[in-house]
Parts: sequence; C-alpha cells; structure tokens
Amino acid sequence: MTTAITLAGVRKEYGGFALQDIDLELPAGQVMGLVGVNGAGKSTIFRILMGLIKPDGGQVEVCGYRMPQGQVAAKREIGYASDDMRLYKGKSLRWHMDLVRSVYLDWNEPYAAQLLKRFDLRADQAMGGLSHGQRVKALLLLSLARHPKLLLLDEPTTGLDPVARGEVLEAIAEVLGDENRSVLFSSHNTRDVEQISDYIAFLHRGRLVAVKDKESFLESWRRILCQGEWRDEIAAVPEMVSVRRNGSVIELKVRSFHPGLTARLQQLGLAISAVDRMDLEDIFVTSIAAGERQ
Amino acid sequence: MIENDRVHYLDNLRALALLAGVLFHAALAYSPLMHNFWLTADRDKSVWVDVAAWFLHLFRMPLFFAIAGFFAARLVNQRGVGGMLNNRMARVLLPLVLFWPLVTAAIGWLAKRAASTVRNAPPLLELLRQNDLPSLPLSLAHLWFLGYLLLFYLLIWIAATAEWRVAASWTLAATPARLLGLAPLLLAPALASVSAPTPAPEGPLPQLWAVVFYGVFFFFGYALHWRPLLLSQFRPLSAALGIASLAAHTAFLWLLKVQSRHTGAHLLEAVLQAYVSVWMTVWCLQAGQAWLNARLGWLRYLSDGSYWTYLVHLPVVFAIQFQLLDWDAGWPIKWAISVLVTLTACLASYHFAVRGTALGRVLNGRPGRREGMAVTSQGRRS
Amino acid sequence: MTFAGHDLQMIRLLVVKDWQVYQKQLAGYLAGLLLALSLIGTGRTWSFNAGGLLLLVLLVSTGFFAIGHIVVNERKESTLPFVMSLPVTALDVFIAKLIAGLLIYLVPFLVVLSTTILLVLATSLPDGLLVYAMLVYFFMFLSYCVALCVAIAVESEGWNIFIQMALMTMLSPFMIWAGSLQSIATNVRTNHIVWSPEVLSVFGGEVLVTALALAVTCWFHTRKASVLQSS
Amino acid sequence: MYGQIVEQVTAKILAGDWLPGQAIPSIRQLAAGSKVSVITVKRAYLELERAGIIVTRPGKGSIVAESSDLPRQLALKDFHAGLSAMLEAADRLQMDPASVFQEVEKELLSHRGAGLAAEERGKTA
Repeated sequence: MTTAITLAGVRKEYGGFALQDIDLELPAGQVMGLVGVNGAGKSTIFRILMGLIKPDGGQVEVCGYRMPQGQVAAKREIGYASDDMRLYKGKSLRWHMDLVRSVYLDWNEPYAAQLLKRFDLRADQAMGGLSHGQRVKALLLLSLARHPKLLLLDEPTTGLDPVARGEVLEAIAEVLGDENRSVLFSSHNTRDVEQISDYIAFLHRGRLVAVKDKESFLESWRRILCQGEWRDEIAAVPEMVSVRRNGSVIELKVRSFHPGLTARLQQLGLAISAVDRMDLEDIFVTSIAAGERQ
Repeated sequence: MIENDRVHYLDNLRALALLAGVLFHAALAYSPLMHNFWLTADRDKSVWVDVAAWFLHLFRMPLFFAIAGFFAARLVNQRGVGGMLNNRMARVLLPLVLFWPLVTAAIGWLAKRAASTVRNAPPLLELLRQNDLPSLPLSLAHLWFLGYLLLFYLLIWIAATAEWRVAASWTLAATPARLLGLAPLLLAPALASVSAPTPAPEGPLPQLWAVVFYGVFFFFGYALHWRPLLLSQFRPLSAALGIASLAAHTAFLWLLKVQSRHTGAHLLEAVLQAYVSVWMTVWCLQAGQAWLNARLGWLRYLSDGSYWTYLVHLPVVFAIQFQLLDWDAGWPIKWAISVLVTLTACLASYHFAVRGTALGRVLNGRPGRREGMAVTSQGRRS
Repeated sequence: MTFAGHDLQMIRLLVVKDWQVYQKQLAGYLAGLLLALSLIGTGRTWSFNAGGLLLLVLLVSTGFFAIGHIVVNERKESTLPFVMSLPVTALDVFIAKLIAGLLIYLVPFLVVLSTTILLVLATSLPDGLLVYAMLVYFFMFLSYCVALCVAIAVESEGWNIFIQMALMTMLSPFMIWAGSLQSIATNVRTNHIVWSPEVLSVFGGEVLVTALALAVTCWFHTRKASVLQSS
Repeated sequence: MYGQIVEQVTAKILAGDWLPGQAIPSIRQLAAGSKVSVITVKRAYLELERAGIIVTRPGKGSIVAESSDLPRQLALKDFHAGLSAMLEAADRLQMDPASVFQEVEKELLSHRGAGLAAEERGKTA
C-alpha cells in the first residue's frame, strides 16, 4: 500500500517550542484526524508537510516526494487550507478561482460551480466582505475543486456555526468516495475527527502520544464503574489512566482494555456495575489530564 | 442588433471625417488666418476659405473622436478591456510608431528642399530659410489624434480598473436637452484656455484642454454605444441644429474679426465654438444614421482606404502645394488640384501597395473583413 | 518551462497576480500621472511647476505604496500561506516579488523619465539639465530598489517605513551634492550634454549600490530555511 | 458510531428498501454519503456479515444475504445480543447458573402468562 504521508523521526525546535521524534504514516485513501490542544504543534506539522518549514532532523515524504526538496511537485497534488490563511481582500472569489485554475490543470469548473452553490457563496463578491465561515468555505472550494490527491486541512471547522460545519464536513466526506485520495486534518473539535477519520493521531506538547486507526483506538478505551474498597493496587494497574472516587463508587478510565482486565479488577475486590465505551472527547480530555499529572 | 454586424453609418461617417481632414489641410494654404503659420501658405488666399475650413475644423475631429469612442465601447463589450487594449495597440500604437518618424522625416525633407527651391516662399518657409533652423520642433504633426486615442483607451482601462462607474452613469443619464444646452458650456473653459481657432495639440505632451475637449466627445461616443436610441431623439431638431450652428459660426467669425484681445470676447468665442462643435457633431451623427446607414459601395472603399489616406496625406499635400506656390493660378484651382492629386495618390497607393499586404492588415484588420480602423470582429467567424 | 530550477511560468503568474492585486492603485497613479503630464503640457509656468511637482510626488508615493502593497501586506494580511500553498518554492516567490516590485515601479518611473527626457530635449529647457535629471532619477530608482530589497528581506512594516523615510530624506542632500559636481554645475544651464568621468562614476556608484542591494537580498533569501517561521 | 451504520442498514433491509440479493453501496460510497469514516463503515459491514445479514464477495462488493428468513435472523440476532448482555450482567452479579435460570423463568411467567408457560413446559417435558 502506498502512503500519502510519511514522517520519520522529525524534529523541529524554535522559540520555546519543540516538535520531537514525530513518526507518522498516513496510508493513501485514508482520513487522519490530528488531535491536540492549541500549541501542541499541529500547525507546525502541516507546515513541515507543505515544505514551508524545514525540520531540524528526520525525513518527510508527501505523495511520494521528499520534502522540502520536492515541494513543487508535491504541492501540485496537495490541497492546503489553514486557519491563518487569508485570500486577497480586494479581489473576488472568481479572481481567486481563475488564479488557481491557471495553476492546476485538473481544476474542475462544474464541480467548482456546484461547490459555490452548496456553500452558498457568490463568486463576484470581494473577499474583504466575507464572514469567517464564508472565508473557510471559499478556501476549501479552491482546494477541493481541483481534486487534490491529498488534502491538508489545518483546523477547517474551527469557529464555524453548526450549519457551515455540516457543509464543510459534507464536502470533505465526498473525498472519502475516492480510494486514492487522502485527508489529514486537525481540529480541536473531537466530534468532527471522530466522525470522519479513519486514523487518529494524538499530539501533545510536540510529541505524538498515539497514532491508531480510529475504531481500535476507541475500542481500546473503557470507562469502568464499580463499587468497593479502595486499594492502592488499583491505581497501579498498568492500563489505568484515570481514577475518580466518590464515596464507595469508583470511576476508572483505562486504555488497552481487554476482557481479562475486568477479572483482574474483580480480584482486587471491586464489584463492576458498568463497562462503557468512551467517546473521543472523553479520551482526549482524560489523556491530556493524565499527561499533565505525570 | 448591431452586435454582430457593422455599424454602417459610423463607418461611413468616419471615412468622411478623415477625408474632411484632407480637404481641411489642403485648404489651410489659402487661409488668411493661417498665412503666417503654415508651411505651404499661398500668395492667393480667401476669407471664404477661413469661413468654410474653420467651420469644418470645429466638428470633424470631435465627430471622429465620438465615433472612436463608440467603437472602443463596442470592443470592450465584445472582448473586455484587455482585449480592447490589445486590439488598439495593433491598430493605433503601431501605426503611430511606424508613421510618425516617416511623416516627420518626409515633412522635414520637403520643407528643406522647398526652402532652397521655391521663389514665392511663405513666411514660415522664409523663416526656415533665413534662420537655418536645425529642425522643426518636436511634433506629432497630424498624427496627434493617435496619441490622444491611446490616452483615452488608457483612461478606459483606468476607469474600468478603479471601477469608476459614476462618470458612466452621468453620461448615461444625460438627456438631449442637457447634452445640447449644457455640455457645450462645460467645454467652453477648455477652449477658452487656448487661442481661437483651436490649434492642433500636436506637441509631445498631452494638452489639458485637448484631453478635456476631445475626451468629452470620445466618452460621449462611448456612452452612445449603450444608448443606441439616443440619436433618433435628435432627429426632429436636425434642421434647427444646422441653422443654429451656422449662425453661431458666423457670430464666431465676426467676433474673431473685430475683437481686440478682449478677454470677454475670447470667452464668448470659446462658448460659440463649443456650441458649434457639439451641435454639428450631433447633427452629423444623426444625419449619418438617417441617410448613410447602409453599405454604400464607393464610400465602403473610401472607408477602407481612409485610415491609410489620412496617415500619409499631409506630406503628399505639402509636396504638391510646394510645387504650386510658384504657379500663377487662383486658389480654387490650386486647392482642387492638391485635393484631387493627394486623394488619387493615396487611394491608388492604398489599392496597389497596401490593401493586400501586411500593412493593410495592421491598418484594417484581417483580410476579408476590413472593418476600417476602429473595428474588427476577430471573435466572429463566418 | 524552467530555467535554472525555477518555474518561469509560475513566476510569471505570481508577477501577474501582484500586478492585478495592485492594479487599482496603479490605475489611480496612472490617472494622476496623466493629469500631471497634461498640466506640464499646458506650458504655463504655474501649471508646469505644479505638474512637475505632482509627477515627483506620485512617483515617490507609488513606490512607497507598491512596496507596502505587494511585500509587506502579503504577510500582514496573511495571504502568504495562500501563495505558498501553490506549487512554488520560496525562492520562486522571492524572485517573483522582486520582478513584480520592479515592474510596478518601472511603469510610472519610465513614464516620468521619458517625459522628462522629452521635455528637456524638445522644449526651451537647457539640454544640459538632462545629465543632472538622470542622476537624480536614478537615485530615486536606487532608493526604491534598496527599499524593496529591505522590505523583501525583513518583511516588517516598521522597518519598511523607516528605510523609505530615511532614503527619502537623503534625496535632497543628494540633489544638492550632485548639483555641486563640477561638470554638472558648469553645464546644467547650457545646451551641452556632457557625460564627464565624474558623472559616470556617480552613475557607476548608483548601479553598484543597486546591484549590491539585490545581491545581498538574494544571498539572504537562499539561506532562509523557512518561509512561515513566525506563527 | 458503527452501531448507527449497522442499524441504518438493517432498517433499510427490514423495510424492504434493499431486497435480498441486491447490491448495497460500497463502503466508500456509504462513507461519503453519510459523512462517516471509511473504517467505521468497514467495521459495520464486517459486523453485518458476521451476523449473516450481508454477504461480501471479494472484488464484487456486498449484497443483501439471500436467506429467506432474514427478518427472523435479525430478530434472532437481537435476541442473542440481549442474552449475552444479560449473561455479562449476571457475571458481574456473580450469579450461579441455577439462579440465572430461575430469574429467566420468573420473567417468562410474568411476561407471557402462567398458562402459556405451563403449556410450554409440558411440551418440553
């Protein structure tokens, strides 16, 4: 299987921030959600992938091209939109579309017209008068209308109202229909990531905490509700991430869950009343909190 | 309606306006007013030349600029501002660059030769002979109109880029009454700032008065493209406009004769000239639309050859009139000869040496669809 | 189409893009220049002086705003990430900026320059003025090049304004100094156009400074590791 | 989340929108159409296949299973799911099998009426 993105041992240090030992692989045809709090290094990873920042070490390969050397060829295949990207205020969306069209041969005008309609945008309106949501949709239109092999979307849904968010997700989801096209997108809205990504990469303080396919990632976490006497051995169980006690009720959150774990907890004298799957948001918050405590 | 076809009456009018230039320049040799300033000024002159020539002078170029404005609008409409500019570069800038040195050199050479051969030298030639001036002052000669056309095309680009729609809406909102009654008053200051009759703005730099004066006619023609019905509104006024123009021109000539450098009189002259210019331009346009709006065989051919004729006519006129200076004949005969020979020479050279050549393509557009100088329809294939 | 590893078509596209982004302002300046030329052409003393002054003011301000618009604003308005998302290298973008910056300035500059030459040669102004005028014009062009280079290298609005102001204030000392040069002072009011070794060496100096500014900026840019360092 | 897809597909089949033997959308089509990741749909299809509701032939996509009693199978599947959930809960309560049976019987009696239960027991006896 070919990979859309390969990062191996990538390091980058500047200011007080350091990206460390990033190993990341996105198989072609997959959608990966990059999750992390603000300042975790998500945007830096995007910029490295675009060849805009040269890493201090490690290897970067995007769409089969080494970066940043192969950035021109790679960028022909990439559609990139980021939260801090703006279009020319005095110019219309039509002007931008014509500009992009003149660069990329695979620009699809009928699809662009369809996206215009779906996003409820007017082509002749100057960019200066657009709202945040319209601007994001305009950027996305410029990327999507040329069917890039790889979409790099840095916070595409941030700050959007629910309707606009739905429209944007729908447009990204259309990419899923093609098994050669891949998406890497970041968000601190875990619901978006949970919904459309195949893989989840967890970034915290410049380090990748976890990279997994979403279903086994979600499958590996459990919230266990039980009752019983507190014993310190409970916290020492290796899978244990979070423990909360409220009287005799104990709420445990574990990773790498397996059936044997319940038996182990029962051995420790706990009566288990519920074992639930967790959503990404919960996992996200739990692991960040756990990381802070270490 | 007219999008994909030729606008016959404007083609015809433009041909006539350009040919009127030949008549006018040939007549200047016999004008008492120009006697001291014209290279081929003849001993025999007549005040009737002044009466007729300066009347023609008041509206032939305004009419030409109005027509050019119309065709510029048509090009913008068909190909956008960029397309219009591209087309105009080939049709206007290139001829200017090609012909200006040739025309200037030819006139300079003719003048120098005449200075040493002619017995009855007019004052200007005498001056050349005595002072042995190195060369005539830098001038675009009769090709100045090409420079102004380029300037106006550039202004269209500027206005379109800066999205100045205000000016356009003003023009579009003009009623016939305002146009005929008020527009001339706006033009008067421009004319008042120069001597009367107006000199040719042939210097290397644009003259503010000429930019304003001819620019107004150009943009009137530009607006006309979007108001095709405007002209027919003037038709009932046709006779009145003609008579009023003649009256105003008579008053102007009388003032010119009696005035003694009086500022008020000069201002009045400017006003009268402005009225004659506007009224006669409008009169010509509506008359052309009424009577010349068809493909007229002989005019058609003249129209094709008129651009070339106009570009090269002045040296030819000079060459002939230098020869006529020492001939004892009446001015009407000399004038008729210079006009006829010039036209024959120009049109014959057009027919045999220009029409089918690359030069003909530059001047008239692609072969097979000669559209005069201001219009092509490369976008249309048939 | 590539040349020495640079995508010429992309560079051309970026230059056209900058031209279009600045087009509206440029149209305004061109209109102003035409007005100034018409005023000069009118030939009266007051309009000649007013037109000449307008010409110089427009030339200086078109340069000032061209740099602000196509270099400083690109970062300030966060359009740089968009440009960099196109299939270009940072060096291509830099080259395009340099070309666009020069081109946008050269249009009004050449209009003014050729008008001046025409005026000096075609009117009663002493032809000797030409040498002096050329020296001053090329100093203005040099100032613009240096300011453009600094703006491209530093991309900071504050520095840009500072440098431009500093260069502008140097204009009049330069005019006085150049006017005091022996061959200029003796010929400026005559009809002799004299390119003395003294004048030519000043020209050479001007060309050298311009080339140096461009070279240093190029060197600086090839060493830059990241385009979007600051986040 | 894959549960939703499973439900969605089952509902379509039960409603007769998708008939036995008919091809159902490919994984990617369904993912794009319902704005859900491919991997989620893949997992849902696996689940559906394991339950015998759909059949996936490599390279040819998936079809609705041809079995004549699909509704019954689905109901049976529901039943087994409930059963295993019950047993899990019983484990947590550390009930022995005997008391599990007891509970089931009690529930059956109150649910279906005593007579019916007795009749059933007579048959099995």
